[in-house]
Amino acid sequence: MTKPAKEPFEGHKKLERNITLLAVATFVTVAIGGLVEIAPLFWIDNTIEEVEGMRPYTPLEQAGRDIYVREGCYSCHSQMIRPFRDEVERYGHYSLAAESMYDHPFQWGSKRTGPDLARVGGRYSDEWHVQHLTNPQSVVPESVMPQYSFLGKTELEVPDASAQLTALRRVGVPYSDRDIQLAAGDIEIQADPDAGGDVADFQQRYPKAQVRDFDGDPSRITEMDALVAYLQMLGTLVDFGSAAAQEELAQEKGR
Amino acid sequence: MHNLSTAPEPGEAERDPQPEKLYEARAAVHNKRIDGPFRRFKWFVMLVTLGIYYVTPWLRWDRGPYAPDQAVLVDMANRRFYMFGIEIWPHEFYFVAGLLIMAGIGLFLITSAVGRAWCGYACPQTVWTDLFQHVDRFVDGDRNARVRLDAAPWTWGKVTRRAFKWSLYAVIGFATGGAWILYFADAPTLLRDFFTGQAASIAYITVAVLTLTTVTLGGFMREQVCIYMCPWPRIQTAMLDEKSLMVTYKDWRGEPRGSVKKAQKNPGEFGDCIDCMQCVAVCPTGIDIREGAQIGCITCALCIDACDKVMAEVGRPRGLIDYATLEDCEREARGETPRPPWRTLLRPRIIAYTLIWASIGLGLLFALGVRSHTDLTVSPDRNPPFMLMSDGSVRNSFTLKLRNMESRPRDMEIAVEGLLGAVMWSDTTRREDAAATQIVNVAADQTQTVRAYVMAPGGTPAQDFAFRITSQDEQRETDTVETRFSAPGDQP
Amino acid sequence: MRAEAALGRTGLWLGIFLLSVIVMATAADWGFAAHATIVAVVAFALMVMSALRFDPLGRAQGFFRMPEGPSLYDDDVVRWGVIATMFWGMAGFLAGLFIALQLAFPQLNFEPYLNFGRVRPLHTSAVIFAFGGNALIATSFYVVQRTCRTQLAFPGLARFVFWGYQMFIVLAASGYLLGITQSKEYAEPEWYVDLWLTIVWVSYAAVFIGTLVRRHEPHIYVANWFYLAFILTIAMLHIVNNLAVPISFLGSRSYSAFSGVQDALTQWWYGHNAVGFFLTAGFLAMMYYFVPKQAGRPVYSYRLSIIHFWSLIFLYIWAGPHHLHYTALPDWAQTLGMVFSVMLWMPSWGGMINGLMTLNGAWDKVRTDPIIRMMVMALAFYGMSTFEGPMLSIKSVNSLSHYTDWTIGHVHSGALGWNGMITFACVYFLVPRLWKRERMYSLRMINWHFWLATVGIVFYASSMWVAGITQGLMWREYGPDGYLVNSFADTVAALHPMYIMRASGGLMYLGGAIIMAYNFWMTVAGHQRDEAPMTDAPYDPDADRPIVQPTPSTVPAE
Amino acid sequence: MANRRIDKPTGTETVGHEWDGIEELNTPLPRWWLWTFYLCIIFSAGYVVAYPAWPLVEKGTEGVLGWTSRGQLADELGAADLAKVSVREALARTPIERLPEDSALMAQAVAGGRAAFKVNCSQCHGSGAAGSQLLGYPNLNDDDWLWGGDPRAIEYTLVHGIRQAGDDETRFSAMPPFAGAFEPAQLDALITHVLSLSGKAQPNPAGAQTFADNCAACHGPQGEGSRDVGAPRLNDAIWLRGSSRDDLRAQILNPKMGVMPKWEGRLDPVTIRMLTAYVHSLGGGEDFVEVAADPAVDVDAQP
Repeated sequence: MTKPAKEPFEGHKKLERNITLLAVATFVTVAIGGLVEIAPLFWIDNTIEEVEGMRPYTPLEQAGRDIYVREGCYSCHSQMIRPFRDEVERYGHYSLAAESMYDHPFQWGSKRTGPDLARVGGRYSDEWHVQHLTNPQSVVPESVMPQYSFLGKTELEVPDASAQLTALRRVGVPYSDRDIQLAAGDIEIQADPDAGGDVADFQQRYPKAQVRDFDGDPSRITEMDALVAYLQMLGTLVDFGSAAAQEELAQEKGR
Repeated sequence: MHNLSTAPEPGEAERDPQPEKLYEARAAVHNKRIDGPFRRFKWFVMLVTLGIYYVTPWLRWDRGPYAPDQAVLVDMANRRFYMFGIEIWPHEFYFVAGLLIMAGIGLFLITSAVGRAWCGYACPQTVWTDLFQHVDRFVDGDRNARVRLDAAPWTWGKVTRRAFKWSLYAVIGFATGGAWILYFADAPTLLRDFFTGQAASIAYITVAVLTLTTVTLGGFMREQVCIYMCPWPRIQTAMLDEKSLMVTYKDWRGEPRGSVKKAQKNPGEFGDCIDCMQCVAVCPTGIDIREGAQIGCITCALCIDACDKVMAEVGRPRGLIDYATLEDCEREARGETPRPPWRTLLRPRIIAYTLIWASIGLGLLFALGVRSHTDLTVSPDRNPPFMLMSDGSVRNSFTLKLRNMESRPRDMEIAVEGLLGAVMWSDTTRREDAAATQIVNVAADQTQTVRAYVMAPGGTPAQDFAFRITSQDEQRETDTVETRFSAPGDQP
Repeated sequence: MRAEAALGRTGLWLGIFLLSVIVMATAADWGFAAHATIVAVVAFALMVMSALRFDPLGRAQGFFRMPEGPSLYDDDVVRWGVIATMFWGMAGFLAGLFIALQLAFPQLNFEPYLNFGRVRPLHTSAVIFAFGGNALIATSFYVVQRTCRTQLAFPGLARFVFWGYQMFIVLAASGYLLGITQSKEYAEPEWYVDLWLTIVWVSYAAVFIGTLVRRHEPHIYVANWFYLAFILTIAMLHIVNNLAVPISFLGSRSYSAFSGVQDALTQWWYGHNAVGFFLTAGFLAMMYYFVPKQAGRPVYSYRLSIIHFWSLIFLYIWAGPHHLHYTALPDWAQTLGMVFSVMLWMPSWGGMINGLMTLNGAWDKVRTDPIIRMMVMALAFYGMSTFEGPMLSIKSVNSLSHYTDWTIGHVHSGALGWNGMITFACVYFLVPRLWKRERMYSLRMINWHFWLATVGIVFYASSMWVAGITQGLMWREYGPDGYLVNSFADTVAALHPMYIMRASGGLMYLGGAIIMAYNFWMTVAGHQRDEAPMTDAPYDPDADRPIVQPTPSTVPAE
Repeated sequence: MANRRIDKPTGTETVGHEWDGIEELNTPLPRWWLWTFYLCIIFSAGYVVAYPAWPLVEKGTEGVLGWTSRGQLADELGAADLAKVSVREALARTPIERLPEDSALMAQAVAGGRAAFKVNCSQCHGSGAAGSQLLGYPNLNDDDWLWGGDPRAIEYTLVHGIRQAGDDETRFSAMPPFAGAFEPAQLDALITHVLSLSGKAQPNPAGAQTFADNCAACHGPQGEGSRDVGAPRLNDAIWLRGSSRDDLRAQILNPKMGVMPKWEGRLDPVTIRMLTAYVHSLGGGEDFVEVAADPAVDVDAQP
């Protein structure tokens, strides 16, 4: 950086006298780290594991996800099970990058004031979720979670389900034209399968989608329906039953 | 500050300012031996603190057959913290928070009362640095010999001397790290295991790391830690005010400086300071106190000892360098008498800190005194919240955790309260024996998990009720936990 | 002439008003409509005022007793910035106290608008962007003029930057309560608010760089390097992290351009460097001007400034992945995040050393000058949290600390101790100078503020540190049978006492800020409290070297 | 620079610039600072060689230690499993009906069974083992058992499954469909009678007659059911497939019959034993009593 003959840092004075140089040098310096770390995530294939079962969210699940985002659930709940024995035994198989590949934005969270939710799907009954969201302390007395009883009283409003899926397709979620076209109807089908929609077609487009009235009030589709549908889906899409897959994950190097 | 830590000779300030080197090396501090009341106090504090540190793990405390008998023990494996008669469980960690806050406020209190006394006497960095400086003196001789040796070329004699000195450093470092790990396991056992190579690897790693850091920080970095790295000097400095006691050079009395001879020739022209540099020579951080307040001054008061000695020799009153508050100095400089020390100590700020500190302490003591050694937590099953039985009655399942914090096994009675007609059984009793109460034995110093099934007659509505546990001994300690009984049609 | 200008302005506001009414009517969701309403109301009010030639700014300046007439520097915006800093600071602290109490007493959640999940981003944004951001904008405008011996370039744009930034804050904050968020921490505002901020920020960069170009000092002062790095980097981070596709241009909701793992790393690349460049580089810039000014001493080491500036800005950017240790982010990225955080330790401390050692020769002032005292405390906390940070980034430590309150404690020792304290010190330095008062109304009250804040931080940091470790240990506690001991609810219950202690620490911190607000108000009103004197660095007009009138003979600014 | 000067209190030279009264000293870098910085860099350099660190084209570098976070977890879980070997051996030795006597071992078995249940069984029975009335998966928490609720019966069901083709010992029964067998009024009466068995309707002689003729053989004259043939009990409060008249009608006319996989061969015997212990512990488990002293014989006697 310096030649012994010269005063140390004499060369730096050039930068100090030239705002353009200083600004360009600063910008280049701060740009490097991000480029090296973030850009490869887009080209290295093993960043996102190859697993079976991931599919885009159904319009109802996505609507529930939007409510999850709106209420700031990520402030207290992570959706990221770390590969530790205690977490795996408490919450289930550790999370894979593939499991959030359709998450715009991601919801990994940064704080666990409440438990991790990455695999909460199917753990509790719908009734439990409804009661818990309505009044958390009534089922978990120690809980410090706010009450969300208004969800059950608020009709689910999705102004334009097709536009929602279109926007998601623009950022890379592989919805088909048919998915987009049928989006509004799909919400009805999933939350109220007895109303006469083509459930089989829906479930063929969205495998493993759970189809039922979630909030215990079949007469209307509420935000509670959407949120519970989302929660009950979380972590259920990828099948970790096959032991071979797990071993493969454990042995993969260079990721 | 860098040049303040060099030993300044007269005329040093005019040294050639050619900063051609990239970095500034640490200038060694060779502090001179001194004796006096403050030095003796420092010896005393050093003995007490080191004594506490090395002896504590060896103290024993009988807790009966089910608990360790080490008086102070941090038992990581079983997550218990023992301190004489007190035993802290993980769920009582808030005691630690309380102690931390007390430590924080305590330092505020000490700082506003007696300045940076912590830095000067009790801080481990100070104590160990002092110890290492004694080693220097023991091996290499006093200040002048050490300065000479430092400057001398690397002869075999110097190499041997250095090797000897550094191995003493290493021994001290090792003893420091070695004593540390004794707090985390039974000391005699661990010591034996350690030297027979049977201790856990973490023990060896800890000792290695602590040996290394002790030698680096105490043997080589010394005052640099205080000046550059440690946050406490800054925080404490920020806490001082004009009423804080600090080591102060009374410049109105000392200036202008002049040797005894000069003063004899020109009476009345010179102050009391004879510029003998003894205050600088004895300073463990190598500063010149006469330059006024500075972050390098840890207020160990050795310069007071040195100056008082010189003043006695030349027949001038002591206290040219002395503990004083800024306010008193101003008063003294104006020719008024300083206020008595108790007035400095009994000021509102100190009283306020003492009150806060003491009330947190009393609160903790109170909490310790009244805490029950029996504790119950209840978590109802969430899935399913209730269960319809074949005869139409409703069952709820709960996971109870019964904590027995006594170091002996105890029977506890679990009772269901406030649920009409309900009976319970558990995973260790038979359903046929269902009753309103059950007895469970909880091992000494353990938490027992019990699955409790509570069954109420059909048609019982959802409602709140409580579990109560009662220890089946003369204490009859109880704990009650409110919870909820779910039933069909439950709407919160 | 003036009438024409007034007419033109009225027309402009009318246009904006009509546009927002149209948006309001056609909005896809009611949140977007609510925001259009806010814009419409503001535009309508301004339109009426322009039409009536009612000068609200002039009135307000009168209300705050701002000095009239031309002054050496263009300080109008700085004054407004100081007021905004204090206002948003109080709002942010209050929100923080509120959510701290919510965690101790969940009954304090009032659904839906005042639930924790909605107020928490309000708190973080209010303290970081509203309190910190206004402090940065105000001080940067103050510092750059003086260290360049010139007035602000583009004064009109500078005013737009300030008021536009306030508009951004209002839209962002009201959005959170209405549930308009893209859920990326510290980047919650939705796409249209982000676009607005981009415009404001580019204008900010233009004013700042423009002023540097106009400078009459040959060299650019180190504080300005840090401000420059902060402005440029935040622009880069903001734009990349907020890339999103809205569902509709008439609706509030958008979807992030990235997903999953890429989105996570982009977010924490942003999130960590919001700390690195907003809360560190920017505030170091404040430190580099105000500490030497208040101490009346030269900066400790020019060489250290150079090394620590370049190493800090180069290394900081890499540290983002340490927020994603042991997640689904590839291991290689986590490793990079960790080692660069460890290497960041010394560059961070370079700033602390440079600040503290600047006091060499002035340490006696710490005893008597409450402003210096605050600065020293700020630097001490800066040092502690920049040591704790690299430590928490070490993977084995992080495996225990992550997701727990330890992180919260760490953030707050930095935020309350470093950012808060240094900002308070700057405000106390600025107010008498900006309002041309001899000193603050009361220096003793600054002392009170200092003590309340310090004790508050002690309560906060110790309780959160213990809470974090308790939580981390309880989560991974195994019984002798080899199975987990605690249910999650057990760990929540164990934290209750700590949450109460934390809230009481927050209350003290807020109490200190209230004292500051009172002190500010009395100073502005022109009062001086009769009290035992304390030292302060008095305003020295000689140090303010006059602005050189632009003549070709002076050193050209490059 | 012309205006360099020596700063008096520190004796250091200034750089020579001044901004608004602020000068800079030209103090050299503190050596410990620089060295600590170097040490951090050296540590980092070593660390990135040892661990996966740099992104390349196809994947990242692997690091010479070959460490991965997921591999580490696999090792840890392996070690934890190893620690449970003695428990597994003890479980393999202990006959299931003697398990409840050893409460420590039982607790271990229940804990292990809970984990296995979440992975293997919760898909149908739900993670809380509450089943589903809509889909006809039995609730395992209650005290109503189709095939028996003592440990041996539960283990038998787990080993052989229900209605598993290819296993001769599987539990098997079939209810004939009655579509077309009854007049609507007759069917209504029958439904009323069935409901009356558990007090949900008034008794009705016509229905009782139809029941006695068609149903009592398997379900018993009082609807008490039969575990031998897996015929559900009809006179209690628990309904596998719903208790509404429509539910009953559907089940009579066109009965749905559930299947359960046989776990023998998919799970090792110890895991099956742990699952048995867990299901038994859910609250409805029955004690092993002499009546079912030889369940194998009972099972063999099934049609």
